[in-house]
Amino acid sequence: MTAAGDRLGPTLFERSHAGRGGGKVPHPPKDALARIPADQLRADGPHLPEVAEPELTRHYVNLSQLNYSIDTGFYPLGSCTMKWNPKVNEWAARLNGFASLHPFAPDELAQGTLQLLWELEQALAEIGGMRAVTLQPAAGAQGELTGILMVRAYHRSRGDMDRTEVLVPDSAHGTNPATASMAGFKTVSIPSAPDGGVDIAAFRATLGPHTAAVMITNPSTLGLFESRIGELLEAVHAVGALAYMDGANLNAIMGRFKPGEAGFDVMHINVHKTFSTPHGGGGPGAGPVGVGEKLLPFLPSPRVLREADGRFRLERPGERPDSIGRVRSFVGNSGVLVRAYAYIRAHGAAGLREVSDDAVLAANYLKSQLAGVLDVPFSRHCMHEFVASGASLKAETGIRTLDVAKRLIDLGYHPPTIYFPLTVEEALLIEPTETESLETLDGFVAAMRTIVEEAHSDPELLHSAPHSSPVRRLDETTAARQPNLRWKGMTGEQTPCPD
Amino acid sequence: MTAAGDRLGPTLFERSHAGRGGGKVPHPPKDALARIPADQLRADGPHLPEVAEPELTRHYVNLSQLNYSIDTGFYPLGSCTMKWNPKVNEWAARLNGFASLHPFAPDELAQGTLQLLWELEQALAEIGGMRAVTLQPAAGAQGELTGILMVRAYHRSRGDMDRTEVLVPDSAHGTNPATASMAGFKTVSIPSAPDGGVDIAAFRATLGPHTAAVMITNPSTLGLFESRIGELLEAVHAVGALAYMDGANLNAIMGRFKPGEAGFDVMHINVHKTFSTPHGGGGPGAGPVGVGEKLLPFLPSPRVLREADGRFRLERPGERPDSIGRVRSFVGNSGVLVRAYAYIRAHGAAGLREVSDDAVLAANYLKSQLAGVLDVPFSRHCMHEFVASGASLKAETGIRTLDVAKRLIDLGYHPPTIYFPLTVEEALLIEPTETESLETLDGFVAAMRTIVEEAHSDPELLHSAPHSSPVRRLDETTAARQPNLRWKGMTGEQTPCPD
Amino acid sequence: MAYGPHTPDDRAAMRKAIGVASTDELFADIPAAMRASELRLPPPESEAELASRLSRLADRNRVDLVSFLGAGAYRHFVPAVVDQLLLRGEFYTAYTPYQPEISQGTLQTIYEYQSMIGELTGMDVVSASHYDGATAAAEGALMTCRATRRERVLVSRGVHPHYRQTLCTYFGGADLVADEIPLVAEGPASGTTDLVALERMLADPERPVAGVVVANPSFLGLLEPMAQAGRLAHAAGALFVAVVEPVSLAVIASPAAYGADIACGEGQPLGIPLSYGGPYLGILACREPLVRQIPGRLVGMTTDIDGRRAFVMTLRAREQDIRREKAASNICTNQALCALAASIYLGAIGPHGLRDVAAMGAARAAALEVALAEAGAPRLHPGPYLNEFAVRVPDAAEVHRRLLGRGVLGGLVLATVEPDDPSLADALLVCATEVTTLDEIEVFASALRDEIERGRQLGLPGIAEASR
Amino acid sequence: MAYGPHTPDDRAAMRKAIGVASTDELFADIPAAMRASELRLPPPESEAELASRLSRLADRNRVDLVSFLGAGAYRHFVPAVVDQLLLRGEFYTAYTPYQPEISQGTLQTIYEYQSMIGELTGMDVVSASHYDGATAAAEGALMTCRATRRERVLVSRGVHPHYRQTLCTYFGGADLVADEIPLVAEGPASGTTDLVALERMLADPERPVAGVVVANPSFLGLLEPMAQAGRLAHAAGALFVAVVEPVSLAVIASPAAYGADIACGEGQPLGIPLSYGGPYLGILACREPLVRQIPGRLVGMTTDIDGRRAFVMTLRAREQDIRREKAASNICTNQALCALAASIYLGAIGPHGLRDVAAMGAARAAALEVALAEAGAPRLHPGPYLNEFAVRVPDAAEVHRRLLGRGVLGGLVLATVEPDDPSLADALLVCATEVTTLDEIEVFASALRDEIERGRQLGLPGIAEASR
Ligand SMILES: Cc1ncc(COP(=O)(O)O)c(C=O)c1O
Ligand SMILES: Cc1ncc(COP(=O)(O)O)c(C=O)c1O
Repeated sequence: MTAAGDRLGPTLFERSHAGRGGGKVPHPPKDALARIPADQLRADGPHLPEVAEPELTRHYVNLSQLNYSIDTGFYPLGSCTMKWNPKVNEWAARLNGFASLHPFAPDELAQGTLQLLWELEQALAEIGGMRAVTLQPAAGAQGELTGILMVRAYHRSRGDMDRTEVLVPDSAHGTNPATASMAGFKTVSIPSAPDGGVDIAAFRATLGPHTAAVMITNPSTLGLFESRIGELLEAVHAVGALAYMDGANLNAIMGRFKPGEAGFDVMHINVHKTFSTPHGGGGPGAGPVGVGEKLLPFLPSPRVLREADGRFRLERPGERPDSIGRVRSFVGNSGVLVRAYAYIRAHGAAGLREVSDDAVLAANYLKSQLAGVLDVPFSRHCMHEFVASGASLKAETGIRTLDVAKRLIDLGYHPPTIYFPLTVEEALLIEPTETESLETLDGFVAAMRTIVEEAHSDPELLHSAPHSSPVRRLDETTAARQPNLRWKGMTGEQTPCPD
Repeated sequence: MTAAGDRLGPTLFERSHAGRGGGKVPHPPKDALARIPADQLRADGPHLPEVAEPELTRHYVNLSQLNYSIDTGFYPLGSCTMKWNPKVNEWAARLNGFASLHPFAPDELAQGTLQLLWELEQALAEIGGMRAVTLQPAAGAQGELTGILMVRAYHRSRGDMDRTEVLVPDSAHGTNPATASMAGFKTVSIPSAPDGGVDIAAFRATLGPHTAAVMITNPSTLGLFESRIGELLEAVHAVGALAYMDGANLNAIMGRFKPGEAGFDVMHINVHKTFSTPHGGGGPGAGPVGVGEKLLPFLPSPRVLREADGRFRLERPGERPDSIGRVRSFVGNSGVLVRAYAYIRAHGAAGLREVSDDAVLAANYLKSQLAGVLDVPFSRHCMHEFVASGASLKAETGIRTLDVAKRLIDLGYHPPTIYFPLTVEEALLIEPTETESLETLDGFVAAMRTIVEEAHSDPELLHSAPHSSPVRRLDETTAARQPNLRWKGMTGEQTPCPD
Repeated sequence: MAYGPHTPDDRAAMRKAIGVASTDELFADIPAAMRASELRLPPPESEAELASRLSRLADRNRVDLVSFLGAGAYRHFVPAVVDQLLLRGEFYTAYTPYQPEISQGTLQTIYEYQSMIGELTGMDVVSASHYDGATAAAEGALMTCRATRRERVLVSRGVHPHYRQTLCTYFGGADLVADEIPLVAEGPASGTTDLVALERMLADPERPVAGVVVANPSFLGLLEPMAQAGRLAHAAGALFVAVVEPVSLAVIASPAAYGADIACGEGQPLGIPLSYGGPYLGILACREPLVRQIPGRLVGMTTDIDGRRAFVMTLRAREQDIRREKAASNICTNQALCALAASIYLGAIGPHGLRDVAAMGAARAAALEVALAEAGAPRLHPGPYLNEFAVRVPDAAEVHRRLLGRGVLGGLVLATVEPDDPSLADALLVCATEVTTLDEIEVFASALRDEIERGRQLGLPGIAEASR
Repeated sequence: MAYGPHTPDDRAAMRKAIGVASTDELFADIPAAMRASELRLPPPESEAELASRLSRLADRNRVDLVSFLGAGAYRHFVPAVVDQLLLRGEFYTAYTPYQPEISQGTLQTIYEYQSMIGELTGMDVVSASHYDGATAAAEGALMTCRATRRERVLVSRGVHPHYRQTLCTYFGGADLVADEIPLVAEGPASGTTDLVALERMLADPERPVAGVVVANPSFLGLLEPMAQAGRLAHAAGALFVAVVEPVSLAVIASPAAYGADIACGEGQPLGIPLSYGGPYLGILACREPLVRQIPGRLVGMTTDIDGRRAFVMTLRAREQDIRREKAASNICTNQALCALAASIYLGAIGPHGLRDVAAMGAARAAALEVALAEAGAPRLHPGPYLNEFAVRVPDAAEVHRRLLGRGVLGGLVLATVEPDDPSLADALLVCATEVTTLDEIEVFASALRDEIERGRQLGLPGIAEASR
């Protein structure tokens, strides 16, 4: 089907045919539900697809081939750190001892995972220069919420009830302001200086007794290290506020900069960025949060503890009364954390530092090669990613960044992040990561050159790109105006199970 | 790379770059080889590709997507039984207890696998109506060799030294005559009757005191059950020859016909056909051989034995002196046999009978639907496959079966087996198997109809097909005249491929 | 580096092109005073060494006990096809499908996931996934506040304690109120949500209620009076949020059937491994009028410029990357791969298979009830249940601990998660599913009988109390 | 049916279209007297039941012992990427690539396999795979007869006994002769192929020799005088066949270097699991002039009509489907997926990694030699070895059996496979690879010391003899 011919297929619902499938589990006795009151029972359905295993498999195998992925090509999606996802990690997370462990297993049955989680906490604390780490948050955004809720608890614990504002640079990721809102704060946006850093004067002017925290992404979403970070942190602490670091860009600075050492009070880490756990088409990840001394009492519960005798256990409910409580069920996305642990052990200190060095080297290399091709608004060395802009190209040819991105698809590349950060016109945020070869980077530059030439010579080709993908540009307006969000009704008739 | 853009890529050798890769195993001490005489050591190389894991993975993931496979579509390759390969079987064969068991493990450590093999032998003997089964042969062809070598040993054991001929119908698979030669026999070809069966008169005329065995494929490679089988077997045995059954087509007759019961003395079974073990792009499979009473003493060694106390063991060397010996190392393709066992247990007797019934039903259905579209030389009911012919089409339009096959590729189907069996002009041997849905079969018929229409309306489209596959028709002549059978030298320079 | 391609030559070439003599120069922006202290971590390991370390750690976990533990995470048989398809790199190494032209695989599978959960719950709109059942419940409760512009929800104490705690954390942050609806203390309805209390709580005119949250089955395994609770909520202008367990929905009335506005729950039972608590799958679904309140991604069907059917993320104006501080939630990364696992599981097992799973669990649980009662551990509540229930066991914690030594994981000691509820002081929450065998039930029951007997002979305090 | 899609309605529709009232009618060609008796097999099982049965069977195998067993099949670390790529359905559910336009994945990987094995062996032509080392050796020997039109090969007794036995079976069938070259009995070369005997055997003018087959390392682990053996063979107009172990070729001289015409061997060590003997990988390779003699599939590089590079099966006129009784062999299905495993393994581990694997095995084996000698089990032969060697152990079979009880699989009792060779009567063949740890060596050595000591005290017959 896919090696040739049309590559799109019907939905699983359209493939359904009443009576197909089955054979997976034994049949229960007929009266299994007789003891349950009739009004509690389901009257009809559910009308789920009925397909046999061959058709099911083909459905998903063929669908998978419609995806672009790290496993098939270069995916320089800025801010997302689409690095290699090592195969041994997938193997590890599936080990029966890890995968079949119940989250309520008594501690004595869970020593392997508890040890792994504890060691991972130590390693992340060391990398971040933090006092302690919680692995509970399920993703970066939840890490942010956890961190900001701790900030809130900290101020309240000191009777400091008037801190209602969280300061966020205008280049920040959308989760930062959204988090501040969820934690009951007002977001105050702080502008960027022309060099891409925070505008210090504006920043100082905004800071005050109402400031609960500042959320800083460092390196920033422009891929720049905040060189005035010392000044910033001093000013924050001077007004009694706390400094939150969005560590989504940690991949640039391992072994080079430890946020906790530098003075950050709290940070989150995206293991699905820096520590190679797969993005899964949108998730799952995990968003561990590191804290300094001040926030230690407020960490969510339960923590993983090591006893004097070397055994590990989970905190019991209520054991640490100042905790902000739970942010989710159980201890965290353990299956994801196994992968992060494996990644850290595979690298060690020298390896992680090399990861960051190579990520930064690759980004600067790509930037240097693209400098003559597109606008590169910030000329100083970037960290693991950099912003390019199609502003001049648009002015000259009418070709927008969107068109460039779509044309890249035809040339075999996943486009970079586009139109983010919001502070740069026609932005492309490009993050090559450390796991892409020089040949791959050069191939990407050549493709960009080709596209810029095409923008002059054959703009229509770009307006209508992509041409070679399984589908072409989509009608997003209709999708939003008349949303069709689920299939209703099956194509076949429903009849009882055949086997 | 693959969701869009060019889909071909460089070889792994071209992707190689000195110094890449590594990190898989620890380094040995420097002097590890010091004790080995210098003249025994390798001077240089091997010059194997050096690639990092990301590039390696992309290489194979992208290559895989160039393949057509059962997991992606309908693969009606006659004589090959391209049925569904159940996923649980892949899981089972990888269970550590099976996968990590050393073939020289003492019997007491291998009870699980020995029990499985023993039970599988019983099940195959029951299905084939045979007295005993050896699982040793690695494939169908090796099963044939094993069987014919037993025939040879049988005659010799009786002092019957003059039986130098093996009779093989002209429609037989190529392995039959090739096997006869390898076992030191002369192949005598017997012609087919107009109804597709063996020409009895010609057959009787060929039989004689020089006949060691007759190799019969039943159902034949024409997909027809040999209705005169009783007569044939009687005649064979009357001259003191043995009857070999090529059981590659067993998928048609499970629960309907047991070759051993009917009088066959020996048969092989292709587990990679009837019992769903994957074809693997050419292998591995396994070719168990069943024998009746007469050949029991000659079975290859070692056999799997069950002791009185219920424990299992392997025969020791020399324990059964009449054995033809080994046909390979160790006991067989155990990892493949786990899958066959799983398949048989999943189905039970009723399920296997249903498999055959459904395979035959699907083939007859497809035949009935194609009857008006192509020539269908044999009108009687077929078994699990049937022969169609493009003879009329060729006469009318000049379109050959090859063109039809290539055009099917464009329409999303794997072509049937073509130009086999050799006895039918412009043959297509079509085997849908029991695991393809009615919709799939109907889709295939519609595609065939389309092609036949195109043969009249737009023959050039067919001559030049396929058009949508990753590559188009190949220059096979140059491939054979100036064979390039391996890459020599590494490049590291070539970067035709962007990923 | 373990996985990277760069050789020293490659690095030199890049430095040259950039025009720096050393990589250190690229980090010049880091103020000298702030450069990191040495990174102290264990040395790197080759894959062979790492694999053996990880195997040893995994082996330190004990997953070989006969287990009756559920309590929000359930053992089920997962067909082999599920994991083999999940291992396809094209799925698991893709990002959020921002470029729909080369993400139709992910997009169509999400649309199908939404459709399947839509079938199970009867809801119109299903988010592309949340972190887990607890956060999905919290987000569901927050939706009711946004939709009604009220600031208080009522949460049944029958909701999983982790969900209640998570909801409290989220509500505390947002300066909203979550009050607990008590459970009936005695009689035939004991252990289920107290409808009288609910009605009273809803009646307070000073503190209007945005939503009522009830779980079915409840944390204690009981089937709840969902229809009545929903009617009470609606009568007070509140929305009704049902916390559901998806496998049960094959046989138990759907949220739509009893009038829920929002359905949420934990999707782990749909083919996702236990993995010590995650990654799991937060199910969140709602009726059509609430579509603009639902947080998380939504995928819709549309066409491309050639008119071919295609799928795309839609109604994005609810999301943080578009709306920033005004977004419905801060959620960004979700649990998409777990949603894919659930879809494949549902596709593999089919509707009849799912019913078999649910009904077999119910049948095994009934056998378990009988066996445990005979062993001296009767049910704690009389009402109907599906496949999980609480039993009274004298000195439960000690007995539970001793059972471990006999190879039995005898469910959950309820006091460890609900330490403040005296009614649950000597109780175990036990569960059976389709993978529970009659042999295992026998092993559990006979070990339990021995241990209860042993405790009685020792005259342990718990036992003394129970025998009063 | 377990996996099929057909419902009763589907079947009825098909019957109707065909025009039969029942499926039985389709089987009318089976003579009534020959219809099968009832099929007696265990009842069908759902996947859940089947999976638990298979798990139990797998668990009955004991793979947890500390193992020093090699003897033709070797434990190695296999990077995770190998199996994950092998699980791609597009590879393992495809057939032989008869339609090259939609089989470029399989074809290119085979070409690359041929190229990699070409690098390791130094040979020009590599078949796309044979069943295993034994059949590859037999086919290699048969090639020499076809190429030279002679009917006799000489096979060193240092070749794996299973290979020798298989070769005999094949040669017996083809009415060809295979004679055994003895091993040197004493002195520094003891255990290696007896070159004097070889020279003598080659000299018989009545019985010209087609090929000489020698293994390096030999079955006993010894490095053989390959160059000399090859020269002797060539001097007599015979071809020289080297049986090789592919991992060793990372560090040991290649067949091309010592002048072999044909190289064959077992590819299992290249990333293929032990799986109780198969599926493995028969390596068969030759120099260019023999290309038309080599059996099995060959893939070549070519172009398509658009000039794009592509791969295709070639020189098919050697094969059974074209040449039938005149084919080079009857081989059809081969071990393609195992060849793919080997390619991915080699790609993952790389040339340096492969050298590390071989050298680490050598280092561990040296440590093992010392430890076993100290424990009372000295080497049987003095010559150089790579990572496998024989040791003399009094009452080897009994000691070996007792070691199992102590969790040690102490290699192979040589007498079980070579019962007729008195020089191997009290000997174990032991092996170390890169996965053998120093701890494991210590465990083996100390257990062995105890058992030898124990035997000595009991004065067992074997011991008495040895201490004479
Ligand atoms: C800078 C930054 N902060 C926060 C986040 C949120 O992390 P997550 O998606 O894991 O919730 C992201 C992820 O895209 C990010 O790039
Ligand atoms: C009729 C028939 N006989 C024998 C064989 C040979 O089996 P194998 O390929 O397993 O050697 C085949 C396989 O193609 C076949 O179709």
